[in-house]
Amino acid sequence: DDRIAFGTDWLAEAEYGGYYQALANGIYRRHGLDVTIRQGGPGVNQTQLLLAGRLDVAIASNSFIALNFVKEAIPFRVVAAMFQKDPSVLIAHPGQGHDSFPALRGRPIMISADTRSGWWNFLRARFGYSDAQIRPYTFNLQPFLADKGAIQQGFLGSEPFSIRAQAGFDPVVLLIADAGFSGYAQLFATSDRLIATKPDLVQRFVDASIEGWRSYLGDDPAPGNALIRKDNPEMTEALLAYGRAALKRHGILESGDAAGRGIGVMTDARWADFFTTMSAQGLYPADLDWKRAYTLRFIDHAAGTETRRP
Amino acid sequence: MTRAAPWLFALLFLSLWEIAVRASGVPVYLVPGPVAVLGAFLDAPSLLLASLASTLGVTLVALAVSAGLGVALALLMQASPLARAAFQPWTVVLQVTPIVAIAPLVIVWVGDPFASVVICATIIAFFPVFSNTAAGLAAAPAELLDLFRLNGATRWQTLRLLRLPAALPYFLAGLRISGGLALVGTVSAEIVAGAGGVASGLAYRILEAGYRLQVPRMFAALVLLSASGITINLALGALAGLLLRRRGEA
Amino acid sequence: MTRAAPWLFALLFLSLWEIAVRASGVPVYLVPGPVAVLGAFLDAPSLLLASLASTLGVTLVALAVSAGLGVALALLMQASPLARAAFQPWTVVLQVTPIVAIAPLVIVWVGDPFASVVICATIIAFFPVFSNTAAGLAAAPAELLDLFRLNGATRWQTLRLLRLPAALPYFLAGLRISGGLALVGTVSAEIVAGAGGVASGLAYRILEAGYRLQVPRMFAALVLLSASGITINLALGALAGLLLRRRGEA
Amino acid sequence: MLTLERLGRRFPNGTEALRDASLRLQQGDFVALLGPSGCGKSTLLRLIAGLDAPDAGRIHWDGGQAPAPGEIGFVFQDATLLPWASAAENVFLPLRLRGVARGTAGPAVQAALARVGLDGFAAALPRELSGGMRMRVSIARALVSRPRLLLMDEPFAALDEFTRHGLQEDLLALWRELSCSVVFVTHSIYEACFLARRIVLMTPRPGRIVTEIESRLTASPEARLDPAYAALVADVTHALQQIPTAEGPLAPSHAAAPAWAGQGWRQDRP
Amino acid sequence: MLTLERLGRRFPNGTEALRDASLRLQQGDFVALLGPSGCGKSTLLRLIAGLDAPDAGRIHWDGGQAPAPGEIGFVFQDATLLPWASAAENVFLPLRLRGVARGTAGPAVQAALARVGLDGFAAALPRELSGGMRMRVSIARALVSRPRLLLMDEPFAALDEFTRHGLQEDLLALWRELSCSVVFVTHSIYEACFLARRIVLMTPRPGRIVTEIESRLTASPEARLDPAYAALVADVTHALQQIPTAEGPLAPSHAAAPAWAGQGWRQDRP
Ligand SMILES: Nc1ncnc2c1ncn2[C@@H]1O[C@H](COP(=O)(O)OP(=O)(O)OP(=O)(O)O)[C@@H](O)[C@H]1O
Ligand SMILES: Nc1ncnc2c1ncn2[C@@H]1O[C@H](COP(=O)(O)OP(=O)(O)OP(=O)(O)O)[C@@H](O)[C@H]1O
Ligand SMILES: [Mg+2]
Ligand SMILES: [Mg+2]
Repeated sequence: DDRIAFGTDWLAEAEYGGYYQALANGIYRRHGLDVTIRQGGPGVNQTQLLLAGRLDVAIASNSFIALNFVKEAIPFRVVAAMFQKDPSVLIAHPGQGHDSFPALRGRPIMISADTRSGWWNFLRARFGYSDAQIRPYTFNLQPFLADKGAIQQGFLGSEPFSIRAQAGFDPVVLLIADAGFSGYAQLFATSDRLIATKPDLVQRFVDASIEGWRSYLGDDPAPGNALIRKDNPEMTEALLAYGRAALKRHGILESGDAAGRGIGVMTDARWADFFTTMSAQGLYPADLDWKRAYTLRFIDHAAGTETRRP
Repeated sequence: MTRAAPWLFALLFLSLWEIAVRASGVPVYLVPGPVAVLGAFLDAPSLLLASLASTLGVTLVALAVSAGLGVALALLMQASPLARAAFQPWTVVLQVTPIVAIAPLVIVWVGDPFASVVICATIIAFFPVFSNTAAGLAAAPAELLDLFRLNGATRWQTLRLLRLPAALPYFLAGLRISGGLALVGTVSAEIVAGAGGVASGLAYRILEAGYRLQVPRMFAALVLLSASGITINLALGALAGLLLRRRGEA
Repeated sequence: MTRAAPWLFALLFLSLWEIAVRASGVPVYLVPGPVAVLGAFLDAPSLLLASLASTLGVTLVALAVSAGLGVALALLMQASPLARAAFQPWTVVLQVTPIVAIAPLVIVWVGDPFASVVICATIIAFFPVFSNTAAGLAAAPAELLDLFRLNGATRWQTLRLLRLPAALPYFLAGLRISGGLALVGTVSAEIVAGAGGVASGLAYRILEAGYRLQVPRMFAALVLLSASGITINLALGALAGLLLRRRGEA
Repeated sequence: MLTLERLGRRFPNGTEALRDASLRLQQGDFVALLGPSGCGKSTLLRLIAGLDAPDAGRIHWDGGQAPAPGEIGFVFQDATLLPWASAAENVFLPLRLRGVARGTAGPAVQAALARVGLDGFAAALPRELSGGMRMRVSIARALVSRPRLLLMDEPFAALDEFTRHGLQEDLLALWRELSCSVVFVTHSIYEACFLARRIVLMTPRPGRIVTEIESRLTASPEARLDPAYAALVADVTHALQQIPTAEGPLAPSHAAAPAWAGQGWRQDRP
Repeated sequence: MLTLERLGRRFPNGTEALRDASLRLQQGDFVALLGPSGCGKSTLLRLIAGLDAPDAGRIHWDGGQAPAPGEIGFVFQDATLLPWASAAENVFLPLRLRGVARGTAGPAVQAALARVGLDGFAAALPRELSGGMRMRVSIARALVSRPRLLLMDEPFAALDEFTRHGLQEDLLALWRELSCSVVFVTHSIYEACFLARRIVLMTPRPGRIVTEIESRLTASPEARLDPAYAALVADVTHALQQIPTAEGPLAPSHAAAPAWAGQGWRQDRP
């Protein structure tokens, strides 16, 4: 089989259920792939490992990374976007008047460094947030829970559940994708060289991953969940169930273009929209050849039919 | 009394902590009391202990490597004033380079996650042994150096018979500082290097439990970490006492 | 020659690095050569220098606080054997507790980001000054202690006139180790604190450049960091030389 | 002033330094302690000062009360100076520890330094002084606080004879003035005889006190010219030769009467 | 063996320790150096050993060649032992530094320790020894390597008279046996006269060499009984009294002839 080292951008959780499911159910194997999943985590920069050749394919958390490839003239690009909607959220305490994005303008918000160089720019552009609002975020809910006025970043399938379970209330959850953020999430990034030399391998990996997602979301997720819990023993069944449900409820994978054209699909139009917004923010030069950030050749064709369950 | 004091203090501290937590009604996800922490440990002792073992393994290797490297480099600089002049300032670079920044590079270059974490931890733990040993080697009393010079001692003899024994207390003091740093360095490196495939250390428990708001478990991991740190420190202290006792310096 | 040695070494090292990078054709996004790094710095010098200033501010405050706290605690333990017995083992806890784990708690309790980062950096930098000073206070020569006892010196007099001066070289050696740790502690804390609302330090530049894949800029920030570390170290070394020269110990 | 009752001291490594050492010291007494190197003289002084504790026997202070701290002046066998403090600061130390202000103490410190011939070296650090000069700083430090009990461990051994004579006479003057008690360890029979009211001889290790010889000399510089001084020296020398050791009597190998000595004393040279 | 030509040494703090110190040392010579405390004796020895460099003048070695390292034995004024090494290890050190194996050196080390009366203390650490015993270890260490040039800085000052006499005689025997050259600093006129072929007197600081007195005594234990010894002592004492100082002649304050001394020598007691 062809070996593939695949890097996720966070510790194992329901957000990577499709890949673990593909591993557990032998979908990758069926496509002639010997896949190793390498978890990410806070401080783990998977992109760097990808560039250094330690990973064959890595999940780029957002579209920014793909544009950065172009900007820094790095011969890598993205080949698929698993999440049509970025599952990033802002969470706040209920009853504080922090119920909408515009209401949060000027309020202190805890975000991490990568968010600051990522979708924070969208919020600045769209809602007039400023950097002065930023407070340190430690990947930990304690500061949030200790302060009723606190607002922090989070993931749709994670913090709301933990807060409900431990603190006993439902926080306000604001999904940035719902506010018009046009970035994709969970993009597959790989090298131009791999695309040029082994397009078939890339194709099989994309297809098998999509198939894995279909299985995870549509069938019994237990095999994938078991593998997730092996990689990340802190994960509970309840949280996995919640995460999976959140993915489905919000159509993270299967909304928008993907609804008709299958999981993983990307379009020039959305890329164009994303690039225009961000270059208007001064993040990218207007003459950037943004189309070099991705290729559409591996998605939006047979994917839907081929992954139909036998 | 003196023997029991740390335990009494710990007991007092823990009691006060539990009482404070109960009296104030701080929710367990913010600050858990000792009882809750103990409970969290007993929930999954083998999980935590396995992580501890993994972390300690890296720590001890890193400490040994730091000690060896620190002494070797200190010796090199003692042996050659030119080497000292050339390198000494640059050793600081290792100390001040944040693990977070270089860990990805180390992982990229080294590949093997275990070796990567050991290297990162060593980078952190290395400096105190090195700098203390270097100071100790330079601190040999002038009148004894005169004696050696007069008797035609070679550089190497002066090193082995005078400078090294004179540096021993300095080395041991440095080692004691490095012991703790190796531990915390390992944890930091584990965090940056991520779970990376190998058996996951305590760092990972702390992070993930923290992220998942399983705060009592996070505290349990922290307590294990602290206990290991204290044990390492006391063990190195005992070693120093043993080695220096005969010399009447303990 | 000795004066020029570190510079020559640096020059040699940088040349070799540039040559290696060019010869091997390693892409700049993996390992940039010195020329690319310098270029990245010159691209946005004020940005990096402002971050440096912010980081150095925290570092110096943390170093000062560590020094003050370390000496104070060492004195306390010297003054009361019971306090020493009770606390000494627990001070290690501070050393080995990873920033990542306590940063959230510090933020909960302190709130103010600047103060939080200072506290985290202090926790890292504190131990060497403390432990060296404690060792120095305990290392006063027995015959001088006898002299003081005989003359009816109070504990406080013995401390001020004998133990403190005897501990000075130890304190300075510890301070030199802590200097680097304060810097790396600040950066680590900044990293944990991430973007932090206040003026963003070097850590943020390093992270940001990492996320943006601007590797040369990341290296430029690292170089600035190293240069600061070396400067702090040399400055503390010069201070030690100055204070000990009069005593003939330099 | 104090009575030592059959003191014993054995160190942890097994060396028995003292055994059954008994001595009575009157208020205002001046006792010289003579004995071979390593016999336990320094150990005895440390026991008296309370810096070490005996394993056997006891030390009884008249009135049941040991001198208050600061009432004992001790010249250690080594100079034992604060390495970072100037000569003047080192001499000032005992006064400082008693709370005397620097200004008040100034003249006394100056006088003590002048007495040991170090007027010009008040600001010098110990490492800038010669061996004998360091020892003199240490002597000045012990004298400056005008102690009730003065313990001196070979204080003048590192000094030339002229300086030594002057300091011996200064010491006698001070002793009379303060009417303090002195225990003075020396290897010089002449020095012991010139200074002390009682000369106490110790055996080789384990040290015991075997002989006490009273002096009837007047304590004054003129005593050096007194024939009784020479007689006392001869007596002490003789007594030293009687002390039995494992290897026979304790005496120099050439212990014959010098041909040129003929006035009632036998062993007149050190 | 060597010539000191108008050596000068001024320390960085301004103290002028030596000025115009000239001295010639023959191969096989035995020179005693006498002078007041702080006059520069130790400084002079350090210059000869090459441990310090003169600011003025020069040191000329016969044949132009300074002794090879290891050919100089130096007994420092302080014992200067390795604190972590036993007495035997400390004595072994010079041999060890020459590459002599421990087994080979064993008997020599044992003999050197026995010579200074420390047979039983081979395994003792310096801190377990008395002041005099430490000094004796240091002496044994200087002698064990049988040096060509022996520099001794008040080696016997901390020893009782009996031990001292024995070691003086041992030193003479060794000197004859090795026919080495010795420069011996002492404060004892008697010791200088008994041991040295030439007695060299120094002025107070800044030290100059003003007088040299030749000895015609045979170097042997019997010399102590020789009337010429007493005469030499008297000569040296007289010469010392002639040395002018800032405060008049260098002499003890009581410098009158003792009533009981009447055989051609005046100042017979230390
Ligand atoms: N390192 C130094 N720095 C400054 N002055 C010094 C130093 N060493 C010695 N001196 C001074 O030089 C002079 C001579 O010192 P040296 O030790 O040679 O005297 P000495 O003749 O050996 O005296 P002693 O008999 O007391 O040992 C003294 O006045 C001393 O203060
Ligand atoms: N700390 C110690 N540990 C072990 N033995 C010791 C210690 N101090 C002294 N001794 C031993 O006790 C004995 C007496 O020592 P002390 O110093 O009292 O002798 P001393 O009479 O003062 O000799 P000196 O004239 O040489 O100074 C010696 O044999 C010495 O080895
Ligand atoms: Mg003694
Ligand atoms: Mg001297």
